Amino acid sequence: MDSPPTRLIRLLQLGDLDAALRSDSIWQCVSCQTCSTRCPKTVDCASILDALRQLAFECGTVSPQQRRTVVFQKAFLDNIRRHGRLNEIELIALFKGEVFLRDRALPVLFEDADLAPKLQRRGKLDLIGEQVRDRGVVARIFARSLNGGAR
Amino acid sequence: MNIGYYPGCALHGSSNDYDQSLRATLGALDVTLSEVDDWICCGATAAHSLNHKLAVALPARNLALARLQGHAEMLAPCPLCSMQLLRAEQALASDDKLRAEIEVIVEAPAGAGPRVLNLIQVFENAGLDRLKSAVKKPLKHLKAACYYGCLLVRPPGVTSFDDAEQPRSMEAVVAATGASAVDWNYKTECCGAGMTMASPETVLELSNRILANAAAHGANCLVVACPMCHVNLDMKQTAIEKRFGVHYHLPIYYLSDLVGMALGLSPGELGTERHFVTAPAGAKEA
Amino acid sequence: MSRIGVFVCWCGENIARTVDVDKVVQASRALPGVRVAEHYKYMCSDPGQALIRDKIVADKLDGVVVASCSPHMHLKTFRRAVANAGLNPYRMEVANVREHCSWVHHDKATATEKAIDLIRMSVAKVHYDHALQPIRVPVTRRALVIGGGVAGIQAALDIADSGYEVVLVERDPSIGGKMAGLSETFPTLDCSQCILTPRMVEAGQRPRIRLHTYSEVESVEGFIGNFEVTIRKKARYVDMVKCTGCGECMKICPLKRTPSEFDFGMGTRPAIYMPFPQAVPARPVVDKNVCAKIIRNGCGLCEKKCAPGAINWQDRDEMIQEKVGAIVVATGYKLYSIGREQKSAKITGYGEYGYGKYKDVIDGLQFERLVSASGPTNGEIKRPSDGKVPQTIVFIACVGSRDNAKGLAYCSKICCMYTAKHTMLYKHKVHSGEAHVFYMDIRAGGKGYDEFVRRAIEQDGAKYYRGRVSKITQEDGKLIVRGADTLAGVPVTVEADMVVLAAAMRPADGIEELAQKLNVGVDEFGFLLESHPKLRPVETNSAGVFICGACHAPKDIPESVAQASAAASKVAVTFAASELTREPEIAKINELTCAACFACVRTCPYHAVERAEIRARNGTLIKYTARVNEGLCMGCGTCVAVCPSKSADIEGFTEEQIYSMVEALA
Amino acid sequence: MSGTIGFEPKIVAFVCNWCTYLGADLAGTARLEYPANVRIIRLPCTGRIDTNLVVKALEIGADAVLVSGCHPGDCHYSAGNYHARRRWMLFRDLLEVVGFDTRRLHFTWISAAEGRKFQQVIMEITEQTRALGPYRPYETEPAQPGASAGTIHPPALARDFAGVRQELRAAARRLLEEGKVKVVIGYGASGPVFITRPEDSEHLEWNEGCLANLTVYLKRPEVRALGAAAVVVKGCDERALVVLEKESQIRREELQVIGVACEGLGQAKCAACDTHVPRFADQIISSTAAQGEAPADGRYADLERFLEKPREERLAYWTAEFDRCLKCYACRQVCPMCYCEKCLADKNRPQAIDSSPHRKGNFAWHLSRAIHLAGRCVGCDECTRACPAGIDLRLLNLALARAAETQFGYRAGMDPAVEPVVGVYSLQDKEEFIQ
Repeated sequence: MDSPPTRLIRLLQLGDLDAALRSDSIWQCVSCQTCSTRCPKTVDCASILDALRQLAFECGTVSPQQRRTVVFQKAFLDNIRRHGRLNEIELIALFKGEVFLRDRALPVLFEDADLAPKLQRRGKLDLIGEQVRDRGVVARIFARSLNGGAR
Repeated sequence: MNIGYYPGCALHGSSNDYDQSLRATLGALDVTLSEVDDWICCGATAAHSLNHKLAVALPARNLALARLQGHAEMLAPCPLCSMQLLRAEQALASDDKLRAEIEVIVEAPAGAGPRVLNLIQVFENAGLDRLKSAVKKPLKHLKAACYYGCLLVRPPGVTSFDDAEQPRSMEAVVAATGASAVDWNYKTECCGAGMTMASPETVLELSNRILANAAAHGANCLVVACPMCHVNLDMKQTAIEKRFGVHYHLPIYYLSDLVGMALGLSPGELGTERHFVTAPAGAKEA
Repeated sequence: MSRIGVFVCWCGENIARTVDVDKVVQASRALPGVRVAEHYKYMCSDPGQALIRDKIVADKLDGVVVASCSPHMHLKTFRRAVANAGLNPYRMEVANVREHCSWVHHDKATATEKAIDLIRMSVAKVHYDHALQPIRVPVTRRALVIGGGVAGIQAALDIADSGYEVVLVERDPSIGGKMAGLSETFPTLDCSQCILTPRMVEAGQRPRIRLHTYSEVESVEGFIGNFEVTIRKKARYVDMVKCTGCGECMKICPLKRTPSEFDFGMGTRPAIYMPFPQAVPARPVVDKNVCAKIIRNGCGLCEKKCAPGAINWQDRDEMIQEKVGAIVVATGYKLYSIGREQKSAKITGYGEYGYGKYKDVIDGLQFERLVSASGPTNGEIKRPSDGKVPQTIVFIACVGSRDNAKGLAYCSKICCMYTAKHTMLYKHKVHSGEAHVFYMDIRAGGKGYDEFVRRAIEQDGAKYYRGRVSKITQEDGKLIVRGADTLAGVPVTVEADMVVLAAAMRPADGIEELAQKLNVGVDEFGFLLESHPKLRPVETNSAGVFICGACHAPKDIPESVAQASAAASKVAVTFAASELTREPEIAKINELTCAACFACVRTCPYHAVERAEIRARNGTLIKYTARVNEGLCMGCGTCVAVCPSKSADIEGFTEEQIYSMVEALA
Repeated sequence: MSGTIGFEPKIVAFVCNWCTYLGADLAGTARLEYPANVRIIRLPCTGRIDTNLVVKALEIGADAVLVSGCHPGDCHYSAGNYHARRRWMLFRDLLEVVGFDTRRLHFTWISAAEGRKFQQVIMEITEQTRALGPYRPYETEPAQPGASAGTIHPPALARDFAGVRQELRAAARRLLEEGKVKVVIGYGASGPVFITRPEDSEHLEWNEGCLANLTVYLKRPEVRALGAAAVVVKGCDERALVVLEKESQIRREELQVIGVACEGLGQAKCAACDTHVPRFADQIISSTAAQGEAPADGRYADLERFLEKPREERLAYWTAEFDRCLKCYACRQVCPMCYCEKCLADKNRPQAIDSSPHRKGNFAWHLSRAIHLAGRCVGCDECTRACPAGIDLRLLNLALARAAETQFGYRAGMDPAVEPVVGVYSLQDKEEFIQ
């Protein structure tokens, strides 16, 4: 982590939002909520990091090293937008494709490739994937939420 | 007892073994689940990372569906889903402006309820004494490390369930099955959660610590109540062993697996045979 | 009244510039009941006062109005002048024609007109001025000190030295308080007991100090100068007179495994015990919750063993009445009980530190006992779990303090210092040992304090990390302390043998109840409220009750002692005269018209209005009525406003006076 | 009203001795100029300032009144200002109903350090009052006779009262025979009866005429002289007992209470009654009356309807009403809460309330009476019924009842456990009206 939570909060106190938005840490955070739980000053760091991620995403100040995470999460949301529920195969495919095209990282294509057959054998690989009936409302929810701005 | 059920994407996807297990087990305790009709994804980490409004809207939609379908209580076996649902519920209750806006966005009225429950709470409500008396095969041979992960207990302000630092509720359920719970230190550490795809290294690193500590404290299996935790600890276990040159072979059970086994359900019925790491010889039995 | 004199002051130019004093005097002469009206350059000067005096005598004036500066300036001056002329000082009023008139208005005509109005109002008021005598309250020159810690002892000794009797009440079997259990004190590292015990002995032997140990204040009645205190002397089962304090009973007692309160559970004691060898009084007590004889009439060995036959199984709690004139509260503090304090839902937590789960995670006071020469390990630092000497100790500051998440926003003030002290004492005893300290900020204001902390870091090599500890876990006998070094911006992990938590200071148990008995306020954390943070730091809002030590706020020893002496001197001031005189401008009840609805009783901020009965000579009840306790009334008049029949009234601001002032403006 | 040329308002200020008076002193020492229209009256504390004083100030022609004291938490007497704040909350609501112009009434917190604020406040008030013009509420043109407040009276229910009557008589007889009581206070054919002999129990009545609130007699010395008493109450009357006990006027345990479950007797109050069945009576005599649940909004419907009139109309209405007042004090006589041995109205040193029946004195009396009933009036409406001039005093009582309920969630005589509104305070009490 280039900036631990304390440093991020400090940057914000000093008004250096830009530095906070460019940091790797906000994308390395696994949202385990421990910081919010322990802070003696009841600062909800986890939620603040959420906000920072949203801003970084909107302002396009995502640290290059961390783009992979954003790509995944974007792919995840697009996936939901289309089906209303997660279609794992499609997500993996699209995500890997994106990452490959973006940073020409061949190996990514084969990460966990061995898992697929194993999953299938265990009946854990749904090739078709589910869809909700009322996909219209899902699309509208997305449209309205995104237009409404992220904050 | 019949309660609403919000499986979430994982339990309809690669974690369908969890879905199978808890349906079977709760069924055996005559808790029937009626799945919320046409539920949608809660948005998960992606939503709360990239768009706050979405992170409230998606769960809000599901809460509304459940309420309109007449559910007073709703099981959300995935802690991430349940946190998102609880957060949304609290946000809507505390912010009138937001509520009004969200009601428009999700095309459904916001309101009180349903009460969102995690799997442990459902077992508690079903009654641990009842469970104890219903046990057919006490799991004496199991020394379980109860693994809560992050979101079952954190942030306490949202989950308001058990002690965020020294939780005991899962141990209570495990005890009821006749298995023993080991005292260990990584109960509430993070396994890497949604980083499985985005940042595999993180997952291997964090999950390894958990497995290592469980083993070090003499556990012969881990118990989880979260699909992501299961994926990272079970599916990825071989990768972890390879990556760090260690050997664990620790079966990872869903809490419902453990209870189910104690109630005499077969691996077939529970779907435990579909796990990557299956029970070690020592723990096998007729 | 019909012989009123009006005296208009120019205040040099200050009034005369904008107020036409001649015109004012002319107008005043025309006011009903005014006999004379004069003006003078400086009415407050000697000749000015002389003028007033002469006129009072010459014209037999029975009321005086001085038109001058604010009553807050010279009311007393002029009252004295009036009194010197033999007129009752409360038969004079001040019309504020300077601050409220000449200084704030520039147009002479309007200012003059207003000045006349102000005088008209004052004249109207003075008509109804009563001749009042200052209220005299007898004073019992005897003080009660609640709490026998270092603050209470200091206060008791100082009061005794000023020549007054003291009743010292201590809840525990011995005086000495927390300080008696401390090892060595910062920043000088002198032995706590060595400096305290002589004072304890003194307090025990002073003829003027009456000691009630193992006793608690049951109730407090009355008011400044005249408190009636009931004290519960808890059953000790030991005859204080017969007992010689030989200690044979403690040796023979078979139940030696009771955790010792004095050692904070680090050591044990028998069922019949003295908290510590230097206890004052040096008399044991029987713990009735443990003693086999009391619980099931068994054992009784101590009784057989006791040569003087001092054991008394028939002993019962007894109530003692004491009359005192002033009260000093010095009930001190307790430590925030980590993760166990459930009283306020907010104040719980710290599960991450594993206090109570891991034997070797202890709090600051427990560590004091471990390093104290008189402690359970005779000053050898051995960890509770296995008695091993810890090679690495982690000290964590601000456990509770400054932690809004735990509901305690305040700084406990002493932790930074005693933590530094702990690292030193440890390093001095275990040279090879490592001391790690996690802190948020270092607060070391005080004579020689920061130097002391630097010494701990630079000379004794304590490792300080600015950051919190996130979690403590145990791996094969080691406590794994994971925290952050926010200056380096890196996580830190220390494998420790022992962890010491500097828990927050909290007011002692029962403070709220005591505060209620004394009618003293408490702040949001339960500490007692002073009357004014700057100017009346040891006084409280209930007259005659003073506070000192940690019951007021977290404090170290020097501060507590200083404050104790301050409180003692306030007591001495109260006792200086044989009776207190108070301004007579207080409430009075017309008992004939009082309908006894007691709205006033409910309203009075000082509980100064009481329910009373009027009985005929033969004792038959005639009626109930409200009655003002002159000792308690502060004269706010809130009772008047709520009294439907206006049977309540207040001297100096009576209904007649205020209405006549309003009507004067018609 | 529009400003009058060359008009210089008269402003009376009641201020506390420790904060605002010193604030004014500071304004002086700092030479902060302000208009010379204000006349300051110094009192120890805002807690001392009685609402009657403000009325008196208006009587002598004040165009505006200022009450000012210490900021919350700074009171020299620790709580006086909190008591004052609560009193003004109630008083302002009353003035609104009577149609007095609350814009003439100012309430501020000014500390000893706020000389500047004192100056500002006086300047603002003077300016504002200049703009409003002279205030002469007592010169209002009375409303046309017959102008009604719009109170709606539900029809009296024709019902057979015989059943209750029999039970009532039996109960009284029993109590007297068993010697539990020496006298039973009940309704007779014409007005109240005081039954002392069992056989006289037959004189007890129960019919649509049983309107009086008999608890008023409990305080009368001649009744007390008769010894232990039993009293017949309806649900509404009974609330008076709760208040009287709270105010130490009666000992409930020394009293036998015969409660009659009442379905309403066609009075205005009956429309919004939610205490048909007495709750604390020793015995309940009931025909069929069920515990009615009146809508809470119904409780103040008449008042709210009245408040829809513009302020001037309200004042005109009351002017006409009070002009009819004869100062016969019947309203006081029949009120269970008016038990003072010497009423403020009978005091002449000082004369807070002018005793002669003219407009100012009448306003003073009715305002004072109403405010004294704040949080105490149980709404038995006896005052209204007794008034020979037919003044609808009920509206004034409702005004304060509503203030007590809406501002402090308090209803007089409903719950013996709760502290009354006057004489207690809450740090949460509203103060938007305080500057």
